[in-house]
Amino acid sequence: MQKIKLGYYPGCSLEGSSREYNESVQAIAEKLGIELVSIPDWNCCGATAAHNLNKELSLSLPARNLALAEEAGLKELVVPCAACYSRFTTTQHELMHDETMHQKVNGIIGKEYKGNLRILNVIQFIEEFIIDKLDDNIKFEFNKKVACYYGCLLVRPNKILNFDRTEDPQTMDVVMKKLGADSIDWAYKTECCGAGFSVSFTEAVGRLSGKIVEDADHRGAEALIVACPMCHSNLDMRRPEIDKYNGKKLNIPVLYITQAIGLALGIDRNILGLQRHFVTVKLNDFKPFAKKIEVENLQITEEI
Amino acid sequence: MARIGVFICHCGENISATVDCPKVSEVAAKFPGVVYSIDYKYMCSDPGQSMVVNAIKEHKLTGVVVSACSPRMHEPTFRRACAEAGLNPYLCEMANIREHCSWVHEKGDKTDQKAIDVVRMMVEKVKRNNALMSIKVPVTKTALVIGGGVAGIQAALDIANAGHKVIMVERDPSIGGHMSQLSETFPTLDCSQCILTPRMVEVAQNPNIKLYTYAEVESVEGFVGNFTVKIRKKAKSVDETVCNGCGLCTTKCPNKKIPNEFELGMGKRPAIYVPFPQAVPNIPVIDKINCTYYKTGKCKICEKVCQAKAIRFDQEDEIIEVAVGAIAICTGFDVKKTDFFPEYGYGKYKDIIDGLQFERMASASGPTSGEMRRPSDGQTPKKIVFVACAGSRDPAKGIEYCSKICCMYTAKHAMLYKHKVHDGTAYVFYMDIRAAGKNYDEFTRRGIEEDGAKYIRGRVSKIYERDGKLIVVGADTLMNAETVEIEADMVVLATAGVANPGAEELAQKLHVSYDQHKFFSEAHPKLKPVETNTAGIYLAGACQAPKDIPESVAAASGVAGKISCLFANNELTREPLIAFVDRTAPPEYSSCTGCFLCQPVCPYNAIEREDVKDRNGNLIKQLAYINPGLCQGCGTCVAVCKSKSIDIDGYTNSQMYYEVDALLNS
Amino acid sequence: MSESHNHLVDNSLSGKIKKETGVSVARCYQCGKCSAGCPVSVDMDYPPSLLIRKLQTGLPEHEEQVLRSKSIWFCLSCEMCIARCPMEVDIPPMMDYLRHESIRLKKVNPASKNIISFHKAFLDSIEQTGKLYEMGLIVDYKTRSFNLMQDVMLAPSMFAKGKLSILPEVIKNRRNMKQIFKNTLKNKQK
Amino acid sequence: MEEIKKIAKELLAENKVQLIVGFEKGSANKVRPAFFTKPEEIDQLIYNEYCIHNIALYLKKDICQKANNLAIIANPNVVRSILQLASENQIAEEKIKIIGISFEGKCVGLLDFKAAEEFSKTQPKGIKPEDKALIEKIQAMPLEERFNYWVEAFSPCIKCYACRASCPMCYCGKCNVETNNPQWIPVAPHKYGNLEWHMMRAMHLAGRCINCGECNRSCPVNIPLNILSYMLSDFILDEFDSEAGMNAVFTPALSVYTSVDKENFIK
Repeated sequence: MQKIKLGYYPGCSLEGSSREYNESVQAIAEKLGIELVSIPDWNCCGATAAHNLNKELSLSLPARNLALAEEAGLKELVVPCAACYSRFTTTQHELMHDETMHQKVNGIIGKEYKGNLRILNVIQFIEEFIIDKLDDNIKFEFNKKVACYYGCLLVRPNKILNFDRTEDPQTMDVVMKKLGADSIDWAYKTECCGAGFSVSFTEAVGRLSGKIVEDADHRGAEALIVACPMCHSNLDMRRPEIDKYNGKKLNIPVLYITQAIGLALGIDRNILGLQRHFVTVKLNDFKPFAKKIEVENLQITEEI
Repeated sequence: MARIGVFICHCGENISATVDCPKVSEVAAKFPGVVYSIDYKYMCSDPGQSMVVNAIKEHKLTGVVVSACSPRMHEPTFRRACAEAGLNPYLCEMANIREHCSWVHEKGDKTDQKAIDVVRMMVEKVKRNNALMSIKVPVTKTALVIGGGVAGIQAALDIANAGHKVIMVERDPSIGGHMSQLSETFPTLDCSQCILTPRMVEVAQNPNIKLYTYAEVESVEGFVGNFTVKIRKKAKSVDETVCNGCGLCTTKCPNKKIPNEFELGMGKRPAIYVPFPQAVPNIPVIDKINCTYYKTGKCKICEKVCQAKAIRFDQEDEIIEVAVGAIAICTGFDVKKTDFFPEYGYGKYKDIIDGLQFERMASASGPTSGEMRRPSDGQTPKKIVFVACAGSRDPAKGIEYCSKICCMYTAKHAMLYKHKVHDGTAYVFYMDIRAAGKNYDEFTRRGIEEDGAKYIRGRVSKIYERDGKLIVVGADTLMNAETVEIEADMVVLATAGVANPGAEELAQKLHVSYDQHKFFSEAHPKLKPVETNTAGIYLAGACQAPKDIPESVAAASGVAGKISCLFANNELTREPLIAFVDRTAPPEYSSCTGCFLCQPVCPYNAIEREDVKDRNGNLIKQLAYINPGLCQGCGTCVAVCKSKSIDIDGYTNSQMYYEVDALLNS
Repeated sequence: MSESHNHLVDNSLSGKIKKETGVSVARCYQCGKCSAGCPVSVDMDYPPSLLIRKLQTGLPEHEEQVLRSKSIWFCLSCEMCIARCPMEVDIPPMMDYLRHESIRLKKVNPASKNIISFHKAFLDSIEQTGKLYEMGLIVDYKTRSFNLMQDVMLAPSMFAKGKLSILPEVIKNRRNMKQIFKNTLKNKQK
Repeated sequence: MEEIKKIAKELLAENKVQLIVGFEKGSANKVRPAFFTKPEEIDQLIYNEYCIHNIALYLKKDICQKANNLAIIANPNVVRSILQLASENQIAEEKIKIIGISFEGKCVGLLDFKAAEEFSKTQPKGIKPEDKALIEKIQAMPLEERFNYWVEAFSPCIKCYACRASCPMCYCGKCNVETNNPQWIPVAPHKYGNLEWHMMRAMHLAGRCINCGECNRSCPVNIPLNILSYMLSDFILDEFDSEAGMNAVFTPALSVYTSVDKENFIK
């Protein structure tokens, strides 16, 4: 198998509180013969804090990374963290549409970003490089009822990201169905979990994430599937606040989509970092994978 | 030698506030060939026109340039004045220094210079104008009405009652249109069918009206007074002359599970069907796509049970050619379906319906016999939410205009619901209540005050389904924009009124213009509200923009009046500004090479092939010939002719050249 | 609306918003769809549509209320409002601008200090190390916000699960990072 | 070669045609167009790699017009010209017999229009690799530069009208450029007047040109006119899926409109 080489930006969370996300992305990439090359000497994207306080800072921090990636000769950049992905894509959009700002930011970072990078979120990465290899590599069928949770930053703002349908996205569901899961239709697919307030305003996080966990649980989902470290830490770590808001204890686990793929590929649970979760992931009894699962490819562009 | 008179109009201050009219007049007086030049406050006024008349006589003018407004406005006025003075009216030209100059520029030397240039160009043009004679054409005193909804019905009846023949073409198996689907009508709450069906019957019985249902306009050729229309009469598979409308076939048809279009998919119908009980004509059609016989070659039960022996499986579409003098477009509108709003579930929730579906549900002849029953499980909805502006006034996902009729019908729906479900609650999410019209505001107030509809000012952000309920999330902007969540049993979206799906195609067949929303465009929004830009073709009803019944009917009567005026004359006078192919002496006969590449380009099919023969009848050459009765003078053939063999009276090659020359050499 | 009105001078806050971000609050016709969909409108003193309404009047007291509001700090930039706004009034960039103005004019709502403390602690961490040092962030945030007891239960178990490291990760080119902050954030604050 | 002669001789001998248009030996190593009316003359008929000229040109000349019927030695360029002329009502099928020859010089026998259409489709386009390179170079230019390129390219034109004279599609009895009342296009060769002439010619040929390259060959100052025509043909093929010289019944893209025409050029 020819090895595919892709640029990779893990981001801060994936090196700290969400390291299992990084572990699972790396694990499935390795299993399927993809090499992820980190941007040399990358820095934090600035997240919510930067754009809340200063516009130029919020563009310069991602721009430095983009410029470094370009310097390193990378063409595609996989950005698993939805928040980083959003900041990167927004920065690219702003710089490419505002020449004055582009020049200014180039000056600030002391580098020149030309805009030749293709930025991929984890689902785009899966769609483009993983999904075709699944049929030949799946060992277990992920025969669970799951609720795919997209959150805000993967799908909005649609004009810039241009990814999937804003209100009823389907790409994660398609991937999960391919693994053999039954992905449910539910109400909180794209509602915000309160990410920006994960530390500073935990009551709001309890309420917002609480509604999400409750609706998924209420509709019989056995796992929540996410593709964003913010979503994951809110839905997983903030369970005390969530349970307090709902007035009951809910045990539905939260898995990264890469972990779900990893499980289906038969990768060890600990390599995928499942032991790091606060809500114990009890899912096991998977059926051996028998036959290819045909999933209807949905038209996922917003038709307006 | 040319003797041109130039008349500069101030148009009150419209021109003179920006353009120095006396100066323009002074300069124009020195143009070669100009013998008289004057400026005046209102050239179009009586004294102004007299100035033109007198100058023609006094200075023996051979051409006139009136430098004023757009020719669309006053060209006829001044051409008439010229004719009165004995000058051929086509020796008069307008130089537009209002729309093309004073209205679009600031005051200044450059603007004055532009006005002078515009006048100079027209002087050079008019020097090369030819005296032309207007063309007389006969009028066919038959009108074509396209669309058998309430507007079409009204127009047809009015024209027929004026003593003229009418041909009505309706796409569906029955006339009646959307109005026949409605339950009650605002603001009087009288039954829609009760007021419409007598008029439908009148159409069928009027000897002046020839009705083609299940038919569509295939093509239109010709011009005002003389259109030739091809109508495709789709095969009904039933002989209309024999069928007595007993309806036995429809009850015996074994294939009864086809979604009923008339009920907007909420009811079912057989493969051979009459769309609704009061249909006109009361003759069934076979839906070939769903009919078992057409699919498998077996069944023919309808044929067996038909006493009148009217079933014709081998019937084919028929093309009928008719000659008409005027056309009324009354093709109506459509409503957006519920599936375009992502945040309202892309149409995946069964209990979210649109306004027209609610009409059927409320109608005594509808799929629930007028009872409120939600589509998913047939339960009576105890809590119902109406969402106004669903797609209207929504540039992001819908259309930017106001659909106008939804405020009223939503108020009506809330009332009808309360009249049928006394213990139910009706919520209406709205942005503004637009109820301007006689007794309209009173009507919506009645809904709120007497029938207790709960109006919430705000737009719904999201609707999702949970445990069999529809959770409607909105905000009340009159209450600190607080979030309002309602657990509803059913939701009715007052979806936007949009153009009929076939409107664009029809507009292109008829050569009439339409707007960006595919609604037909009137010739002038105020002064020509029922005319199109194509002479002899008129508009009525909601094909122009969303309209309610009174407005549609009023417009239809307006169209009927216009057409009756047209038919009051035996002949029409047409402008002689038409194209012609040049002719030269033998052996050339013409510079036309006979390539006929002009033929497909003519939108009016006015170009024919003419044989040039010698005395023995041998063909020498084939040339293009432009039928003066059909040519509209658009000039497309002139542009496409490589050998420049076609010219157009009033805009000849030479006139255009010297206009440009005058501008470049000023 | 059109260019012909470009010569109009608008010194109101909404005028500045339009100039700086291109967002026209005049397009809003107060349907309230943003407020209805906003996940934090209940936490706000003025839900988004009401905030825009205050900008629409252009009255000084209303503009003052906006800059001193909690709303601008509660906005999560989740972009739900713009995803559903029928008039495509792009609220999130407007909120960013209002936050910057609120800081610049020293009008930050006291109740929002936690949120700002967090943001500042976050950026400090980046300025120092180039990356987010979560442990340091929590400590820094707690000292800034005086919420010393918050999440004390969480940190040890995070640590146990390998989710928290004691020492910061540091990028190599720290001078570059300082430079970026000097040219942007620090530049503005002075 | 022998096969061509055989067919030609038969046609004349059996009185099936009055005239055959082909080539004969010219001075030195050159070839020249020739018109044969008697079977015995056919011995003079030649066809070799130098016979590249588009002799379809003569079909609109008096000598051919006066003949009741004729045959022509037709390489693919000539075949395409005939089809295009036929689509423009300039020649009738019953009047002409086509002796088809492929670009490699292989005789394919007599072709009726239907066979000619098939033949035309199987033959390669007459565009050379060096021309392709020039096209790519021009297409890569920004609009202004491209305009300047053409202004410069046309500037050496001396208005000899050899391009027009050699073009089988330029059959108008009286060319626009010779109309002097009013005279839209100046006679004297100068930079912009030249541009006007060549733009007009290009527009008149757009969608009709069969890309034989005769204009370029005949140009004494080597203006790459074939490139201009080819770029237009290529564009029309892309945008309208329409190609000249492929069908005997055909309407060039610029002479038709449909409701699905793109209007993206309206800005």
